Amino acid sequence: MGLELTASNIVKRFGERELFSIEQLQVQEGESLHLSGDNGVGKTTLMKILAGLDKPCAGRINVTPNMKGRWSTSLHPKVIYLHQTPYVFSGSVKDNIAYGLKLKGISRGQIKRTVQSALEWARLEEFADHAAHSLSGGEKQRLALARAWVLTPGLLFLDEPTANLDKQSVDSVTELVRKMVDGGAAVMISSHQTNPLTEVCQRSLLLADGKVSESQFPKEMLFDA
Amino acid sequence: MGLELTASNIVKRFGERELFSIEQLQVQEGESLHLSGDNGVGKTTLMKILAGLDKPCAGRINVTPNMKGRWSTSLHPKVIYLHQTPYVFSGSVKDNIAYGLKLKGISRGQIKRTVQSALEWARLEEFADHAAHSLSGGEKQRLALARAWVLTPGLLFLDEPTANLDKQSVDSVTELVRKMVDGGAAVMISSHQTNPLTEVCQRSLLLADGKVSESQFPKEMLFDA
Amino acid sequence: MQDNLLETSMLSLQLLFSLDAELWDIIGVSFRVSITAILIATLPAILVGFFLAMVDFKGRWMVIALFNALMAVPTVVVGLTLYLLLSRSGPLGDLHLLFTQPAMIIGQVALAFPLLVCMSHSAFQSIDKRAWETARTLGANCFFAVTTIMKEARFALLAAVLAGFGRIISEVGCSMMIGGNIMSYTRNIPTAIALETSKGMFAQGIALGLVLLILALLLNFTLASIRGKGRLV
Amino acid sequence: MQDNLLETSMLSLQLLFSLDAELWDIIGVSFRVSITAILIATLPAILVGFFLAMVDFKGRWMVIALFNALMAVPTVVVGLTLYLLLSRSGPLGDLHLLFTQPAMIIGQVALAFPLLVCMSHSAFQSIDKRAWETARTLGANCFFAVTTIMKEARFALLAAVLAGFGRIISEVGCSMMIGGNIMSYTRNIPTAIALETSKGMFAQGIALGLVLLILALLLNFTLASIRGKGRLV
Amino acid sequence: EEKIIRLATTTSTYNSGLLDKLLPEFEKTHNAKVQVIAVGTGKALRMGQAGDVDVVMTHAPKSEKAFVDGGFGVHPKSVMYNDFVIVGPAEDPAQIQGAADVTKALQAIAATDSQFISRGDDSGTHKKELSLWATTSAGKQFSNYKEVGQGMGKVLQMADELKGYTMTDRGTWLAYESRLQLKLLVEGDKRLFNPYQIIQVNPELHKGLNVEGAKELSDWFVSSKGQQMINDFRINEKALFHGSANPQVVEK
Ligand SMILES: Nc1ncnc2c1ncn2[C@@H]1O[C@H](COP(=O)(O)OP(=O)(O)OP(=O)(O)O)[C@@H](O)[C@H]1O
Ligand SMILES: Nc1ncnc2c1ncn2[C@@H]1O[C@H](COP(=O)(O)OP(=O)(O)OP(=O)(O)O)[C@@H](O)[C@H]1O
Ligand SMILES: [Mg+2]
Ligand SMILES: [Mg+2]
Repeated sequence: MGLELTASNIVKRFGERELFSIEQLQVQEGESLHLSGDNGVGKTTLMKILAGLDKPCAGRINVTPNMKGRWSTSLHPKVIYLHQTPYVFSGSVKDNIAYGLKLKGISRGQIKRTVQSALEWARLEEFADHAAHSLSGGEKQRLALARAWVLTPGLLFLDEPTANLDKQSVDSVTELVRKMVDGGAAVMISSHQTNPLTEVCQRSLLLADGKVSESQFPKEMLFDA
Repeated sequence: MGLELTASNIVKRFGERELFSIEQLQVQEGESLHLSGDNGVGKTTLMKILAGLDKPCAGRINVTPNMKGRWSTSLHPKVIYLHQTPYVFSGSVKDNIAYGLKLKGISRGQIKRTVQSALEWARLEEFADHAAHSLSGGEKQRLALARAWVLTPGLLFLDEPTANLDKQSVDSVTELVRKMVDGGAAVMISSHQTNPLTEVCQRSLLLADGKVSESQFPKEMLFDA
Repeated sequence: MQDNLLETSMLSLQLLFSLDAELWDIIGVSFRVSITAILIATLPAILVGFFLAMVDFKGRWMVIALFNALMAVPTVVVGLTLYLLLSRSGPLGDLHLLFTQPAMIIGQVALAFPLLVCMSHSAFQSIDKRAWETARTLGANCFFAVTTIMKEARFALLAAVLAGFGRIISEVGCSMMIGGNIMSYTRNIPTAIALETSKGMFAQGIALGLVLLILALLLNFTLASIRGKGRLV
Repeated sequence: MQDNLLETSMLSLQLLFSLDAELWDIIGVSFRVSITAILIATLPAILVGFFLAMVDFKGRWMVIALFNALMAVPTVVVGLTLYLLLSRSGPLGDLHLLFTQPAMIIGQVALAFPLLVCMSHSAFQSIDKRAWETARTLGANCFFAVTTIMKEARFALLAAVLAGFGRIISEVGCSMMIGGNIMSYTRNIPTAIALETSKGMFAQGIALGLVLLILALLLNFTLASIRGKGRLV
Repeated sequence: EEKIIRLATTTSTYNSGLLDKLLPEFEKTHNAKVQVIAVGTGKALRMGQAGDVDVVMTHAPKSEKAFVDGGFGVHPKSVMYNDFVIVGPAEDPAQIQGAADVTKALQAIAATDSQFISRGDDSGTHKKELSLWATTSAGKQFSNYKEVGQGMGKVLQMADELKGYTMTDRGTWLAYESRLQLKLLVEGDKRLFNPYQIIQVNPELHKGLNVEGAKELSDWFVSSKGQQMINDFRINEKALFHGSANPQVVEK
């Protein structure tokens, strides 16, 4: 696999207010990063920009290898961003997990098997045919993770993925991230909490005053309950 | 102030599945409770039922004194529930905070002062006239808290209020809850994390297997990073 | 006289810029009647739409389907039914409403109602359930909560009202039937167009259509600039 | 002749239950033309609506206001304009389309279009921005993402299509003008009603209206049972 | 205060512009306001029957007779007449130009299976046309006979468009002539006579009718002033209507 993302001179403004201005940010294959920072510093905005869902006011983001298909989809097919509060499509839990797979033109049998194992991982088997809208907050979060996981992303942005998860779920997400990173994928996680997941992260980025700084965990910024 | 809530024989089912069945649950003035439990056990559903936003399949909820106005609003005016992911009304941040106050027929000047102090508390002064929709996840959470706080609730249900908050915000929410409880209000908080807020809670409830049990913190169910 | 399209358009424009008193009369009737009708119909229809979106009662889907089907009833049939009611020999004949502007207003209210109900039902359906819950828990009684939800759905509701207005300002069957197309009194733009057309005066018909289009554009531009140039939020 | 409302209703029902071949002819023309027209108009109009909801370009609000205003153009004006285009002496006269069903279809497509654009624009506006982002990040190209959003907005879109269908199945001005109301060929329910009405045969007119209402009800009941009895989600 | 008189009349009469010329004069001298409701003949009589108008003016002798015999209308007065003509394409495939006998002309149209556009709406004109077809041996059973169910002007336009024949009243024909390629082919047969009557709605059946106004209006139409104005009315320098109050028009 092996994706490499380079962002240079990224600036984001909302009206007058400059949210951040980042000179250089690199994410390499097999890396896991923890992005921290106070509410409203722009973690979500930054991750969306890196994932190609939002446009910076200035600067360039480069993902190599560039895997643009014949249909210029403009988004990199191996880069996935997960919302802070995930959006679930109408339809069943199963449909949601199969969404990305169906777009890839994978065989029905293969999709079925993949969806089944994703349901198991997310412990949502019993809800497989329920309307995804009726899931609880944490269940939706797990669904969104499973929905991204089945697509074997090379670069995964997780926006506060564990905020609403119970202990067991956090552990399985941690396990998942560890495996993905071992497999050569890169994962960036934003979180206000320190927990098993953030602890597996190799690099720790702090977004503050519009700048990103690489740092040891500034523990005092986080809970150490 | 002094509200007292008694729930007896509350049962909630979704189709075939019985979510929980609770014989007795009392919340008295000046109490703070931490409701914990795995994803999908029904914390959100239970709190909505207690707050009158959802109907149980069986059982009764009683809040004394019953302050129903002439217009039978059916919801108790002193009981407020805060969503796990808060909904912000279209309009500015200020409008959102003033929402409940305007309904009470308070004078304009008074509303303005109250909104101002709420903005300060939530550290949202600079966003006062911004569209509430454009706030970050944590800022929306703080806005929702401020919006409830200005109404001086007697019984407040907070559904994972700190999931998306940074350390400083958690501290100010903790401070807020402490003050409210001292003033005779009751607060019930659901949370998967242990943090300063959950630690101020006097009682700890665990929802598991469809039953609520009063317990010492079952620390192993929570993160203690 | 003109035969081809270009000449007709030219004549239309000519007519358009020589707005005479008679034309203003017709325009006045059109807008007075239709604006009154839409003002009367909107609130009740929106409330019905809200009720249908929020309250789950047995047979709800049938009511919704009925309103949907009512949109397919030709305006002239509504006109006919009202005619038989309002006619001297009809049950409401004593009101002497036939061939008056109030009768036209009644007809247009009836025409706008189903469309407004259906469109506002669909507008409310797409509003987050949490909006209602938040309003209620913050102390809004049902009445205030409804107004809050209406505010949240305002763009979709505005679109509904504009569609309803478009339906009644342009309809001819009902106005003709119960208005009678009486000059200076119940002749509005669509019935005037029908008259011109029946005379074979196509250019005049199209010119009147253009007048209506231009006035509707003005109205919409005004509304659009109020609602913030089409942007959401 | 019957005078009062009750007798008229009775007669309508009588007529209704003695459906004869001629009536079926008229019903056939109505539904064939209008269903074809709505099928042709829907997809392009929805795409335009989507474009207007999602892409922020200069002058967007003016385009939206224009479509809103076009809803207020009387059907007969659309008919007149097409008439002048399709007439023997008009620019498209060589196609010999005037007074044919294809011409009626063209007219009804033109009539449904603005309403469909406006209503689908408003449907898409109320869809959460995250839906689009989620679809895109999960690998959907723009085309698939649009279909996903259409699925998310399907109830509002269905309501839009039903409103559009209601508009064209019930309109008389355009069909009369470019269809010509020729028996067994271009006579549909609304033009037949107009004819009966002009003859003073009000009962027959209302009966035809009831036929249309009943058929529209059947159609809507079918759709409602497909979409799950009016429930959201 | 001026009183309102409601007059239901046929679209063709209204569209000719005759009433716009006559009524202001009446309104001035009688301090009344005449509201004209222009509809099809059947609808006009139906409105009279329901008591929604005070007076009707139509040109369908048979229906008018039924209307009066049924007790819905009183004091029918012949006001004026004009005539019907048969028009068709300049090529004239049935070779009927100049025919003096309508029956023969129609027969030729049927025999050559030429396009014939019929009002098909039960109007006075339509009824007249049907009665004329009834005088032919073959009748109207030919494939290019089209019933379109529309007003006279629209039918003329369709005939023009489809290069067909049709029968029209002279008033509408004169109003449309200049923008059509059709030619006037047959006129003058006695059976093409087109009489107009004004009939007051029976005041005994309905309350609240403006009986006096209705009487004044119908009296005025047959007065020498009214008749004079009818005879003087011109379109393109051609007379459209001829006063017929004196002598009384005999119904056939
Ligand atoms: N469309 C917008 N218009 C104006 N301001 C915006 C917009 N979107 C975001 N912002 C502002 O940008 C800032 C950063 O938002 P962002 O969601 O990136 O923060 P965050 O770091 O993810 O915060 P949190 O920890 O609370 O999720 C916030 O203050 C927010 O108000
Ligand atoms: N409308 C509904 N229809 C069917 N099932 C529902 C509905 N609403 C909730 N549920 C189910 O009820 C269960 C409890 O949901 P609830 O949101 O109360 O959980 P929770 O304890 O708050 O979980 P979390 O910690 O993830 O927020 C979930 O499994 C959910 O799927
Ligand atoms: Mg964020
Ligand atoms: Mg929950």
